Amino acid sequence: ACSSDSGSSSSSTSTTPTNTEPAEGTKVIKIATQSPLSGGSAIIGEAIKLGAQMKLEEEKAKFEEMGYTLQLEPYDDQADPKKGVSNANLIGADEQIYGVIGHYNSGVAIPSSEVYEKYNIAMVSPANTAVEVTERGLKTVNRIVGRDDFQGPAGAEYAVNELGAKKIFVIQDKTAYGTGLADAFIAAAEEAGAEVVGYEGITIGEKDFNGVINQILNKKPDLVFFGGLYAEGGIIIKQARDKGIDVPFMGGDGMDSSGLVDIAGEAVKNTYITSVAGDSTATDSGKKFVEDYKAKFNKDPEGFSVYGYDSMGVFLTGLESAIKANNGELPGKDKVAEAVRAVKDYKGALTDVSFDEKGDNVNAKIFLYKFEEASYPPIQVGEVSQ
Amino acid sequence: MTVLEVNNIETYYGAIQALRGISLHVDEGEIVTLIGSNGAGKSTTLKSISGLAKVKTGTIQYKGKEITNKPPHQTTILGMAHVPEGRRIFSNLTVKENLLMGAFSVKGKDVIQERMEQVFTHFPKLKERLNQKGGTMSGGEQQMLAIGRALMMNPELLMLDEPSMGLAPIIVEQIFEIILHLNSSGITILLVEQNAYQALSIAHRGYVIQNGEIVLSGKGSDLVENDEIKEAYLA
Amino acid sequence: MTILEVTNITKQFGGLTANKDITMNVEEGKITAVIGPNGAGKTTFFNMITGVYQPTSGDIKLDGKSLVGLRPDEVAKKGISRTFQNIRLFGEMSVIENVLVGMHTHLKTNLIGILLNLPFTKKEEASAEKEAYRLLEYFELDHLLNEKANNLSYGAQRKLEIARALATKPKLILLDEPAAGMNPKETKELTEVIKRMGQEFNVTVLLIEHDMKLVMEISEHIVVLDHGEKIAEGNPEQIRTNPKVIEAYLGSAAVH
Amino acid sequence: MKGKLATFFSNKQLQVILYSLFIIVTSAALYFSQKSVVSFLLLLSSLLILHFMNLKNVTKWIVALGLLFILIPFASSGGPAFQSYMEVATMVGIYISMALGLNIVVGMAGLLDLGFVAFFAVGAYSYSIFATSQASNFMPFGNFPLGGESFWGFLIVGGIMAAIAGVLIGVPVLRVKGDYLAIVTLGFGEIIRIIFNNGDRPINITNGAMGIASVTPPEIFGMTLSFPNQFYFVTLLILMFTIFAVLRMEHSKLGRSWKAVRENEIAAQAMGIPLVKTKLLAFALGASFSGIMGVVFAAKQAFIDPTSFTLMESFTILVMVVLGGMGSVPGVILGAAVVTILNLQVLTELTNWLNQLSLSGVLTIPDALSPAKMQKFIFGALLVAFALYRPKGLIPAKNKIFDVKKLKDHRPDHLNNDTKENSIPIDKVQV
Amino acid sequence: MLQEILQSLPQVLVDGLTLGAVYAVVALGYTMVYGILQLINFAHGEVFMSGAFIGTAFFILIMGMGWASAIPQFILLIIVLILTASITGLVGVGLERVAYRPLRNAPRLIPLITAIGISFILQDVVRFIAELFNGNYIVTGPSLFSEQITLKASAISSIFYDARFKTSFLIVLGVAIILMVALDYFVNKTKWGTAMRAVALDRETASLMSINVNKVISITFFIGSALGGATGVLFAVQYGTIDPYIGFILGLKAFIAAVLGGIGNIRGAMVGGMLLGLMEMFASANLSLLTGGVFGAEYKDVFAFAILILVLIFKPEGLLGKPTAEKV
Ligand SMILES: Nc1ncnc2c1ncn2[C@@H]1O[C@H](COP(=O)(O)OP(=O)(O)OP(=O)(O)O)[C@@H](O)[C@H]1O
Ligand SMILES: Nc1ncnc2c1ncn2[C@@H]1O[C@H](COP(=O)(O)OP(=O)(O)OP(=O)(O)O)[C@@H](O)[C@H]1O
Ligand SMILES: CC(C)C[C@H](N)C(=O)O
Ligand SMILES: [Mg+2]
Ligand SMILES: [Mg+2]
Repeated sequence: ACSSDSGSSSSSTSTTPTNTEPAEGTKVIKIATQSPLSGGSAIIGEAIKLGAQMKLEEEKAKFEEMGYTLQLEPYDDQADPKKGVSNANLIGADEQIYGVIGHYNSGVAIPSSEVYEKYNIAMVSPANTAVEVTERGLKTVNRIVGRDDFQGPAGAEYAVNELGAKKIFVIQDKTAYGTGLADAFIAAAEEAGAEVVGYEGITIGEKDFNGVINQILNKKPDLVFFGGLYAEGGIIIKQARDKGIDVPFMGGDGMDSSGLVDIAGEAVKNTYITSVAGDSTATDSGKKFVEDYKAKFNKDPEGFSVYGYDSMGVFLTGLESAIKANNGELPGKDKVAEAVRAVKDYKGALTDVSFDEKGDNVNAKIFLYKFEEASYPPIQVGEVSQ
Repeated sequence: MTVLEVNNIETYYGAIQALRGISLHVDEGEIVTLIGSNGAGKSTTLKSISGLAKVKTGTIQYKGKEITNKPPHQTTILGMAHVPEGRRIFSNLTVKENLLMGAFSVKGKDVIQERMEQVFTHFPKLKERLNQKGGTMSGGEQQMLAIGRALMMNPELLMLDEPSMGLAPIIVEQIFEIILHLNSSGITILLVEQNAYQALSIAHRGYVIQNGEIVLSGKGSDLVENDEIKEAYLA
Repeated sequence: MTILEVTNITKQFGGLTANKDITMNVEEGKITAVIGPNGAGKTTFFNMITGVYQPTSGDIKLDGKSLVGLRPDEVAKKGISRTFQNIRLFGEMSVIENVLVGMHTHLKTNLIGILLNLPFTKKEEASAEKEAYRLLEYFELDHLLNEKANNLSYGAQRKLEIARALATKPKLILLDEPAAGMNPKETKELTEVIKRMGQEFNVTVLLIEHDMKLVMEISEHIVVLDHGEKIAEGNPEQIRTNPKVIEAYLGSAAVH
Repeated sequence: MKGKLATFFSNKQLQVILYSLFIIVTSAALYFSQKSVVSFLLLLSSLLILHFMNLKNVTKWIVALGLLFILIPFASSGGPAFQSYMEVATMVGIYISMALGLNIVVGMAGLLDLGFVAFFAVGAYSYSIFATSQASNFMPFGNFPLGGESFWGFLIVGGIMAAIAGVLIGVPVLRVKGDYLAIVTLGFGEIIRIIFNNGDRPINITNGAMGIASVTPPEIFGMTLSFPNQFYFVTLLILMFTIFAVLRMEHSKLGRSWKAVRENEIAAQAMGIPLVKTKLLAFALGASFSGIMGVVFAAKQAFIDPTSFTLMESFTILVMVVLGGMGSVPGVILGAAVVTILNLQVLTELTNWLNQLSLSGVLTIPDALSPAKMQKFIFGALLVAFALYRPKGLIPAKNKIFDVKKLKDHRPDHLNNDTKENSIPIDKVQV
Repeated sequence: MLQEILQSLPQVLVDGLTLGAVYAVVALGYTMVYGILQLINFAHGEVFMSGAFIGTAFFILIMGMGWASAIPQFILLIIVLILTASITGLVGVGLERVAYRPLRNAPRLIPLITAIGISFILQDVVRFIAELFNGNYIVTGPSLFSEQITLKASAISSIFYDARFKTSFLIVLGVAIILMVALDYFVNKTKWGTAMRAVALDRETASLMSINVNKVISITFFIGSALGGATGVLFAVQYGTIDPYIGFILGLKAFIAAVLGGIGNIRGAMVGGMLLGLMEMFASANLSLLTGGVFGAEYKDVFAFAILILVLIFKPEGLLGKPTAEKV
């Protein structure tokens, strides 16, 4: 059943091999997403996919006019590097895939992008903040979000200067993301004059963090920073509040999810997060995005939905300019990747994008939010540009 | 009256055929013995009757009732008890719990108590050891417990598979006495034995199994004298 | 000449004394039997000789060298082999493989030889296979060589266990109830094998058995245990008529 | 009818002709199509068919090697999917080798090990640490990263490191038996992973959860290996060595000792087999296969972090062994191939295909049931189906069949005419 | 340092006992099935997880009905516990039918494969259902029994700080202890319990005692899975947030607890569970202190595993397990 054209079965109109001119109809261009669609972080993986899907469908008509059919090919990387790499090889092998929107986890993005690089497939990351992602100098790798060495200090400065934190307790989830962010935060916080009174790791997937929370009780810090995801972050906040810890909590983009409020409930009050994702409703285009998203998928967008959307937008902009530069013909993948890297001043629903020579977005901002109520999204209290 | 009637049964273990058409019957009040060399199919015959082994062809009737291929918990409830080869007592249960398991299908505390007392009349030793773990008892005691456990079902037919195996001569003697005693108290007995001489000498009738087939049958006293049997089994 | 010398061994399991202060000798080339009621401590006695259990006190010497403290595999290498009361074959392995395992102590090849399939390894393996086959022939198990040990009938399994034990080329072989579950005819044949085996394989036999016919016929020396203690010792005639033994063990079987 | 068919197919010449035809058709299909997972799988399955064919062993090996080294890479190179086939094939090779290693421990020696992936991790980290600048954090001398040529040496180093880890774990563990052993090995596996995950403090050895990136790719004769088809050949060579070694061991003194220990420890000991030494050897050898492949894996991925070495991974390898048939070398090979291909290729393609159907509106499926996230579900269902369908494994283990003729024929002449020989008498006794 | 450890000790004990009680009851399910079939039911963690979801669904459903708000919380809990336990019990029985019974004579490890398969299936089925109804598979139930209680440990001695906990802690602990005691009584003192032990020891012989072995095994699975499901409910009440992946880690920990206590032994499961919970809590609260910050809370599992391994090396049959020394 799953025959040779498993991926392109809907292209029953264009059964001819792609490298020759299609006799009639249009030529298929596929864009893959890679994100965890199953397992613990599937909510956001799915949000990225849906955001990307939405943008692709919006742009479909335009490309149709140019003679191309856009198609989304979602891959489930299961937050597993092996799976990500093997998917990447499948993606690389597909002549029709010109770009990848993904990943969610830096630990998966790093090895997978080694493969994209070999096939000259442009990757635009909506979420990966680890420094290493772009620091390796790969020409195909881009991201529209800020880096941990930008996000961490932004949070630290706010914590020390605005919230007046002197003693900070740091927890992280012992993943690549959590470690990277926490370390960046600590370095900046210590520089700014705060003392780190405790630094502990937790195990992802568990639900009882009272052991570490008891340490917080003993250390009596005036701020707790958590480097990790909302699933654990929410529980830590809730359990800490239950124990009477009422100092502010702070976290990074991993906590930027409606799930945080679902989990922590009222306890989420007095929590600050830094995020690479801005408030979608801050701009008109963002508001429109939120409405359209709700209408289309019948659920609220996550913080990263709009980044999936904008990443796809950036890629398609690059693709379009590559095609135009090639007189309406589809150029090679390397040319598309070059064009994506060359994108300047792209106006997304939420963020502007211009890539520097490493593929980092020079317009990436870090936003600071505070949960004053138990509702999502939180209130923006600050914004830091590079 | 015929208590047990086995008609031409064939039993397989996977591809291995263990029984090749066994027919036998046991009448009320009899001691019938099954003898034969290793691997002849004696245990398999008993297992087929109680339902531990699946019969491929042939039929088995117990007191006129068809019981072919009924699972053991259904055959034993009809009043037949099977004391398996190697005693197989529940090693981690106490003597008392072992006996209670024998009475699993029996309703009524008094009935159970009464039966237990009866068992103690045959095996007074068990009464002294009520709370000892079955597994820590000596071989002979275990054999007594295994028989006692079967008696808790108050069986009409008692099937014993090599009750003398691995026991000291003095105990073997006791076991055979007990069998006779049980028989005289009205229990019909189907006895599988390697100890052919002793088995035949207490049995009313006997069957000789070879390679899954009955090759000889007759009165116990005749079989002991039979030259073929002497040659093949008694030496 | 004494091959095995047991002096004052005692074995306790918690509060229970399974063997108490037993002293005995096994003479080279003779067949010695250990008898006694169920639970008297016979198997425990074997287990101490073969290193499965360590004696609580006392000493065991093979050819004058103490075995105490050695692991079972070390004891096996010193030349003692055994069978088990409840058969312990390598059930999923074939009959001939069972015997081949018995020969392992005499195979000298090593990992390198095996990986490179060196000529030496090949030759050694081939000759071991032939020797194993001859042992199977001796016990009339040759037609079953590729059969799984588990699929053998009880009697055949008993014989295979003895064949496997002999494959280690022991000086002393310990048989724990070899005739259990055999009918009188089979027992008689087994008796013959044990007798001949002693001479032809040049091995001393020490056995446990409840079948008095067998014991009385082949033993040159009998030791009787009861409640862990040695209550008698002597030749078959002395044992048969010993009132203590009759009372504790033989019962009226003594008459036969 | 069935009988006729059977005789028809048992005709040897016919078999060979049909088989060749099969190979030609599938490889042509693979070569000329853009991308055809089906023909790729069919071509791979020719190896399985070969296993069941009625040919001499030597012939089978020659055909198999031809297929693996020449035909399969060549036939898949026809289309753009070449590298993805090679990637899958490489992963299959890596997993087969690991599964064969675990098969020694679990299948042959009967020691249930739930922490096996730890050895894979040890191999992978051995190379990664030295093939990046990571090593300079704690090595006072030397110039890191080491060059790509060091990869070859590290294959051995990785194997030895893993073997050492195997022994270190084995020594305390061997007192424990059965399922208790399973839990203890699981514990050790987790301990090793947690240590790697936190090995960035106090001294940064493993770079902790951040993982080690930009691992130097292997180099040979000045050529850098980085594409899956290159790793395919590296993996294949190692795999051939592994299979060869495992087969040698299986029917030797060593393999028999393991099986004897598995079947009955007490009897094995009574036959003079030292338990501890035998078990440790199983641990060490099994681990070393895994460690070697760990090195290959690290080099292929160019990035490793502890998430590749989780407990689930150990379970997966165990599933390969059990599903294939514990103790059965061909079974384990098949089990590892089936599970890996399912996971990395078939399920992905299948769910992609279903997803395209639903995106293009052919199927309407609520978002919660989107096929894209069904991989684990389908995998689970397949596992259950396989186990129920073949409860003894896909290819159950078989004992070596000894040829009576060989055992008899070459007997020295003087023994044939009933002369008594001194070591073992050959005449029968009536028993 | 010692002072700091002592100060937080009451709180650590309370938290450890909570987690330990959850481990212990889940461990009971493993131990029962293992005891009778020598089978590690790796899908048990998923049964627990399903119980958490079913229970939460009931809570949401019942509390959504206006009139139900009049029911006292405690009664509500009992109703939900019984409903959920019955459903997961049946799930367990079905699981045994489909995935284990056909494999009873297969090699010992084969059921491991079906168990893993069933785990994946259950995880995804629950996830799909939760997503379908909730839009999100991470579910937070209504908050129950959340009044704070302070344990005045400082009144005992000024060394200690006070410990705080929610009423739900008492409920979890109380229900867990009741379940354990009831089960212990059932298995050791009743006819069916004895039959269960008999089946565990020797299935064939048990059937010769007129015991319907399949029925006994079904009952075992029912009870084990009902316990698992009930613990799921307790877990949801205590921790509030659940997702389809809670079963794996928790199930594994519970299994480890069962082994620590001596697998197959009911009291062992209780002791093992409590001990593991306490050890983990102690380690994550104090490891940093004890090692001067070199090893932190992230090593708590290493600590727990190290103790487990030590215990097993010195007592290979677990804390309360009886040595099954094979008679040679
Ligand atoms: N579980 C089994 N699997 C396969 N074959 C078996 C099984 N049990 C018995 N057999 C075979 O069936 C045949 C008959 O065995 P059975 O146990 O009935 O013999 P028996 O007469 O009781 O012998 P013994 O005196 O040794 O107990 C033998 O060939 C035996 O090998
Ligand atoms: N490992 C052990 N732990 C505790 N008690 C044991 C152990 N092994 C044997 N025993 C006890 O030691 C005593 C002697 O047992 P042993 O097996 O040596 O008897 P035996 O003479 O071989 O009896 P049989 O003739 O029935 O085989 C028995 O009471 C037995 O229960
Ligand atoms: C936690 C997530 C938002 C992803 C994270 N930024 C990463 O790079 O892994
Ligand atoms: Mg029998
Ligand atoms: Mg004995």
